[in-house]
Amino acid sequence: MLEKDVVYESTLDHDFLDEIYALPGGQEIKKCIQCGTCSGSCPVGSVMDYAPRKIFSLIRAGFRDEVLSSNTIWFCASCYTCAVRCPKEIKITDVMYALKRLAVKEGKTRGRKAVVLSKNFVKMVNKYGRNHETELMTRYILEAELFNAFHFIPQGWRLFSNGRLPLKPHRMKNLDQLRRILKKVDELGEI
Amino acid sequence: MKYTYYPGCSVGATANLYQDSINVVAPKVGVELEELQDWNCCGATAYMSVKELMSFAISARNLALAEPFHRDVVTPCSACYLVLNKTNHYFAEYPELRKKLGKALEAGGLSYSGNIRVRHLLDVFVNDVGPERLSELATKKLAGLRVAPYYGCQIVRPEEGFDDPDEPESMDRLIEAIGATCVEYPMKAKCCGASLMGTQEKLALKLCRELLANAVRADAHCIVTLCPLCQMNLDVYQPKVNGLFRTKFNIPVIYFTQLIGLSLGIPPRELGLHRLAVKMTKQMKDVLKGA
Amino acid sequence: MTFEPTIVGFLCNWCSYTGADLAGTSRVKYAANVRSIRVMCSGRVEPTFVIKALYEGADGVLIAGCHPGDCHYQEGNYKALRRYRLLRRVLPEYGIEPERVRLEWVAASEGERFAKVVDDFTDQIRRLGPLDIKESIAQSLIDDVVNHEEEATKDIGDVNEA
Amino acid sequence: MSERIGVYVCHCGTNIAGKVNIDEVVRFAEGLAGVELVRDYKFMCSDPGQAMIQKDIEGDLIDRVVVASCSPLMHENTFRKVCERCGVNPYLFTMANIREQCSWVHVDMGDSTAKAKALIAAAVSRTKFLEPLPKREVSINPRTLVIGGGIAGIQAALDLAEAGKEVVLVEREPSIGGHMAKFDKTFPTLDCSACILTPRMVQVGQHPNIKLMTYAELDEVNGYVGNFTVRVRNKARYVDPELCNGCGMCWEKCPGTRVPRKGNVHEKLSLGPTTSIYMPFMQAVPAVPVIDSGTCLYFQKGKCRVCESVCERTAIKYDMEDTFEEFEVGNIIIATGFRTFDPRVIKRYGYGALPNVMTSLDFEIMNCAAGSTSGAILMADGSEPKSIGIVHCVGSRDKHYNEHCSRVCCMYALKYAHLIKEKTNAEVFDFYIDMRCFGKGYEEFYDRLLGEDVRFVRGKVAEVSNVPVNVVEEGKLVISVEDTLVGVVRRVPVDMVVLCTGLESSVGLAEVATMCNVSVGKDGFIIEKHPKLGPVSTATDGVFIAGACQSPKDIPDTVAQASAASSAVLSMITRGTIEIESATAEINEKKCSGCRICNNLCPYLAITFDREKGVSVINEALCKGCGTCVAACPSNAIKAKHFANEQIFAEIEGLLSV
Repeated sequence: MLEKDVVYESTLDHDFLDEIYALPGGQEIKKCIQCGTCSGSCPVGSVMDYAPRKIFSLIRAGFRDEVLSSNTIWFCASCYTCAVRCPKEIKITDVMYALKRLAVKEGKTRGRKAVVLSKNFVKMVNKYGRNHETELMTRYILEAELFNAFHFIPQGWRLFSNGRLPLKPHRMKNLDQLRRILKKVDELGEI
Repeated sequence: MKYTYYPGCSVGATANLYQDSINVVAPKVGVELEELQDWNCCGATAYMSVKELMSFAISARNLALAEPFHRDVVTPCSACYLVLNKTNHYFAEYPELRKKLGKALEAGGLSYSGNIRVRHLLDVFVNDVGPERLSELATKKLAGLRVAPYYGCQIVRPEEGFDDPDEPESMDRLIEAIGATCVEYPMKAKCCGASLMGTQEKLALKLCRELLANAVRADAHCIVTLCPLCQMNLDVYQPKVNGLFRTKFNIPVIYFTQLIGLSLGIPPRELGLHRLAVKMTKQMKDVLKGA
Repeated sequence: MTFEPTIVGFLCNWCSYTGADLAGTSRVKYAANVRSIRVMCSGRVEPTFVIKALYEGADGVLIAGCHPGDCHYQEGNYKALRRYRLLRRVLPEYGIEPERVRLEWVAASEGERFAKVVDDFTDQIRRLGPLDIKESIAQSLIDDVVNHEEEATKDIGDVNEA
Repeated sequence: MSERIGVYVCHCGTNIAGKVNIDEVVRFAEGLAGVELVRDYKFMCSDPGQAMIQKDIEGDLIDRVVVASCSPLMHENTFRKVCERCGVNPYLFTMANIREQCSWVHVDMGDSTAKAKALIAAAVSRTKFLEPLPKREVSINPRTLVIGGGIAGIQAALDLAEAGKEVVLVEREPSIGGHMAKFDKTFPTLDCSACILTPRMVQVGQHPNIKLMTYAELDEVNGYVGNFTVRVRNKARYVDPELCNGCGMCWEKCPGTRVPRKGNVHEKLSLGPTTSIYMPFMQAVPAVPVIDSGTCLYFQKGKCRVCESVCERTAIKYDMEDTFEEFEVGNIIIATGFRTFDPRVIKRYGYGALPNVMTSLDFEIMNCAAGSTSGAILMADGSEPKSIGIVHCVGSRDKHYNEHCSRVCCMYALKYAHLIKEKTNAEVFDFYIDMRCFGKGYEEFYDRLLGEDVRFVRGKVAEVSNVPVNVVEEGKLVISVEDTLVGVVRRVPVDMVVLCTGLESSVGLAEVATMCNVSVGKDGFIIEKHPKLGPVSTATDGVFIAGACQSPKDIPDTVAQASAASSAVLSMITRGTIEIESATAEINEKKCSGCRICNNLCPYLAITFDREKGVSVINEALCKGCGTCVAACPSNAIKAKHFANEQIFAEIEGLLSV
C-alpha cells in the first residue's frame, strides 16, 4: 500500500484531478493549500481512512483507487463545517458527494452501509415521492444489518410506542409527473 | 404573514411531535402556513450521494410548484432547508445546471424562474415574528428554565444564511424572549452525526454524547432544537448513548416550537411533548410549574 | 454556425480600460467580440456614440466606467448612468431591445470581472441575434435623445442600480 | 485628405505574434485609406523599433503614426516622445492595443487576428482626424504633503527635509510613530524598536523644514500635479501645544478613565496613561497630551476641570474647536500604513469571548517594556502562562477575509516565540500553514527558532474552544488542528492563544485615495502605477505611495519605499516643471447657446459663465479633459480635444469596418 513501496508514476491516474475539477463544485479543488482546516474541523475526521485534506492531496497526486475506496467519502455527514471554514472556499461537501457518486458508478462500494441506505432512500422517493422512514429503516436493516437487527429494536420500539413510526407511507399524488421529470434527467445525463 | 409550507417527510413520521407543535403554535403567533400541494421529498443528503442532477430536479419540482404563489417557502426541517436552498443557489450560480433543470421540469409540465426564497421556520420566528412580539404573546414566561440551544449543522450552513455558521444566536434571542435562560453551549452548531446514526452508529453516538454531556455540564434542564434528525438522534438514541458509554443522561430534547408553545400556555399534550422518548423530567416540570 | 455578434465597448481610461488591461496581464481569456474604444471618462460617452455604433453595424454596446464613488473625475460615471437610463428608455420605441446596451462598473483591479462582463454580455447579444437598423431610424433616435439631454442631467436616484 | 500615416505592428516577441497573424495584419493595414506604409518589428518599443519610426518621419515618408502593440497605458508616452523628437506633434499619434486587450485574452488565432485588424482600422481612421495640440507645462511647487506619520511618513519627510525641501506631515493620531512605536523588538535582529525610531521622531519634530501636524486629518485635495491645494483639519486636542511643556501633571491627576482600570491584565493593556487626558505613549512627538472627550468627566458631565487647575502653563483649552488650514503643495506622498485584522469575526477563534485569546497587537503592547505590564508576558489573571499557542494566518490567505498573505506575520510570530522563550518558561506551539521567511536574515532567524524548542505544527487552526473532553484540558484553551505533516487531528491545550492577525489597509484609506484621485484594489490597498516598474507612483501624477498603504510590508521594505517615493518627488522638484495632458475641452462661443447646463456638471468648477457675452467659458488650467460637459452640451458647442466627436465617430467606423 501507500507507505510500503516507492510509488511509481505509472501506477497513478494523472487525470483524476481534472475529472474532479470538472464536476460541479469541484472547480476550486486545485486551489487547496493543504492547510488542514477541513480535517481539523471535521467531526468524524478521526475515524476516516484519510481526513479531507489528505483526500485532496491524494486526488492531486492521482491515487484514484485509494480515494474512491476510502471510507472517508461515506463517513462525511454533510455537516458542511469544512466547507464554510475552508479559506479557499472549496465546496468540500460537494466534492465528497461527487466522489460518492463516482465510487457508486465504479462499483467501489463493497460493504459500504451508507450506500445501501442512500440507494434505498432513492428507492423510497422514486416509489412514493416521499420518504417512508419506517420502510426505509426496515429495508436498510434487512440489507445491511441483518445480523445486527436485534440491535435496532429498542430505538424502533421507542419510536413506535410514542406514535412516531407510521406503518403506512405518505404518497404524493402526481407521481407520474415526478417520474417524467426523472426520466428526462436520465436522458439528459448526469452533470 | 402567509407562507407556503413545505413540511418535509420527517414531520409526518419520526418528527410528528414537531408538526403537532407547529400546528398549534404557528396560528397563535400570526404565522399562516399553507401547505404546498403535492410536494415531494427534497432528496436530503442521501439522494445527492447517488444521483446529482436527479436530486436537484426533485428538489426543484417543489420550488416550481411553489413559484406561482409568490410567497416564501418555509420548512421546519434543516435538511430540507439546506437542500432546497442549495438548489436555489446553484440554479442561479450554474447556467448549465439551470438549463438542464429547466428541461427536466418542462417534461413534467413545470417551469421555475428562480424567484422563490426558501426559509427555515426558525428564520420566520426570529425575523418576521420577532422576539419582541413573542415576548408580548408569552403569557407564561418560562423563568428559571435553563435551556441548551442546539442548532445543529445544516441550518446555518453552507450558504450565507440568516445566522453565523459557527456561533448562531437567533434562537437564543427567542428563548430569552419567552423568559427562559440560555446556558453557555459552545456545541450549539456541532454535528450530531445525522444519518451516520444508521450506518456508523458508534461514531454518531460519540458525537451525541459530547452534545449531551455539554448540555448537562452547563446545568441545562433541556436541549432545544429545530431539526428532526438532531432531535431523533439526541432523544431516541439517548438511552443507547447511556448504554455504550455508561452515562446517565436523562435530558429531554424538545423542539423550539414546543418550548414557545409552553410559554403560550398550550398544554404539553397538544404540543406533542408526550411523544418524546426521553420524557420531560420532574425537575423540568417543576420549573415550568413554578414559572 | 452560431451567430457571433460584434460589440463596441466604451471604456473609461482610469478604471475600466485599466481593468481590461489587467485581464490581459493576468491572461484571463474571454470572448473576442467586444472591440473597445478608450475614452477618458464614461461621462464622455454620448448617446449618439452608442447609436452611431449600432448603426455602423454593432449588435451591442458596452459602456464601462468606475464604480460609483470611484470616478477619476468625481462623478462622470453618474452622468453616464443618467444617459444610459435615458437611452434604455428610448431604444424600445424604435424597436431596439434595450438589452443591447449595457453599462457596467469595472474597477482597475477587476480584470476577471471585466472578462466575465464581456462573456456575459456577448452571450446575451448572441441570444438577441443580429441587429440591423436603418439610417432614418438612427437619425430620429439621435434627435430624440438629444432632446432628452436636459432631462438626463437632472437629479439621480439610486446609483447602485446599474 | 492628405494625411500620410505610418502603421507599425509590434510582435512583442511572441506575445502578440504568437496569437495574431502579423503578415495578415500588415497586408490588411496596407490597404487602409490614408496609410502610407506599414512595418512590423519584434519589439517596437526598443531602440531599433523607435528608430524605424524616426527614420520614416525624418525621411518625410509619413506625418502621422499608429503603433499597434501593447496598452497605451504602457507605452503611449514612449511613442509620443519619438514623434515629438522628430517634429511630429505627439497628439498625431494613436496606439492600437493588440496585446493586453487582444492577443493575451483570446484563445483562437483567427479571432485575435480579426480583432487586431479592427483595432488597427479604428486607430488609423481616428488618426486621420487628429489635430496637433500645443504642449502644456506647469511648474512644480517644491513643498510636499506627506500623509501619515508612521515609519514610512517619517522616512519620506526626513529625506525631503534633509534635501532642503519643505514638508507638511499630517498624522491623525496625537503622535507620530505609527505601529512601530508600539513594538518592543523588531525581527529578525531583535533590536529595540524605540531605540531606532525615537531619534527619528524627535528629528521630525524639530526639523525646520517639516511642518508637523498631528491629530490632524486630510480634508480636501484640489488641483493637479505640481499645484495641489490641500486642506487639513486640525482636530481639537484641548491642549495648547504652544503652552504645554509635557510635564505630565494633568494625566497624573486626571480622574477620568480611557482604558478601564478595573479590568484584567489584558483589558488594561496600554502604552501611555490610562486617563482621559493622555499621551499615546511616553516618547510621543509632540510631547503634548490630548483630552479624550468621550471619557473626560468635564465633557461628559460638565464637572471636573482638574487638569486645568493643575496645569501651571494654562495650556488646557476646553473651548478649542477643530480648525482648518490650507496649503499649496506640488506633490503628495501617501503613507497611511495599515490596520490589523479584527479577529472577532472569526468566532471559532474566540477572540473577545474567551479570556486569554489575544491579538498580535495586544501581544506587542504587552511585550513593550514601556507598557502596562512592563513587558511581562502574563495571562489575564496576572499569572505566568505555562503554554502559549501562536496561530498564523488569522484573516490572511483566506477568501472570507483577506486573500492576500500579510507577509510579516510569520516573522513576527517567530519573534513572539523567541520572546516567550526568553521571558517565560512557557511551552510554545506555533501553528503555521507555510513558513514564509523571505527577507535578509529571516530564514536564519527561523533556523535559530527551530533550535529553541518551539513546537512547530503545520496546520491551520480549526478552532479554539474552552470545552474540555478530558482532565488535562480542564480550564485550558484547546486548539483543534490537523497536524498535516503527521496526518492526525490534534487537540492542544494551552493557557494562552496569540492570533497573528493579518494586515489590512488602514481605516479611511479609501477616502484619502478618493481625495487624491488614486484607486484602491479589491484588497483595499492603493494600486501602484506599475507592479514592477512603478511601485511608488500612481496613475495620478504627483501622487506617490510609501509603505503598507500599497501592500503589507515589513519595516525594511517600508523604509526603502519611503526613500524611493521621496526621491521620486525630489526628481520632480528638481525638474521644476512637468508636461500635462493637452486634451482639454474647448467651447465654441458661436455655437454656445448660453444654457449653462455644463456649468454645474464640471467637477472641477472649470466652467464659468461670461455674462457679457452670454456664453460659458472653460478655464483650461482647471480642466482635466473628462469630457462630461462635451457629452452634455445640447448645442454641440463644446469640443473635447483629442476625443472630439468626429474622432470618435471615425474610430467607431474603423472598428466596425472589419
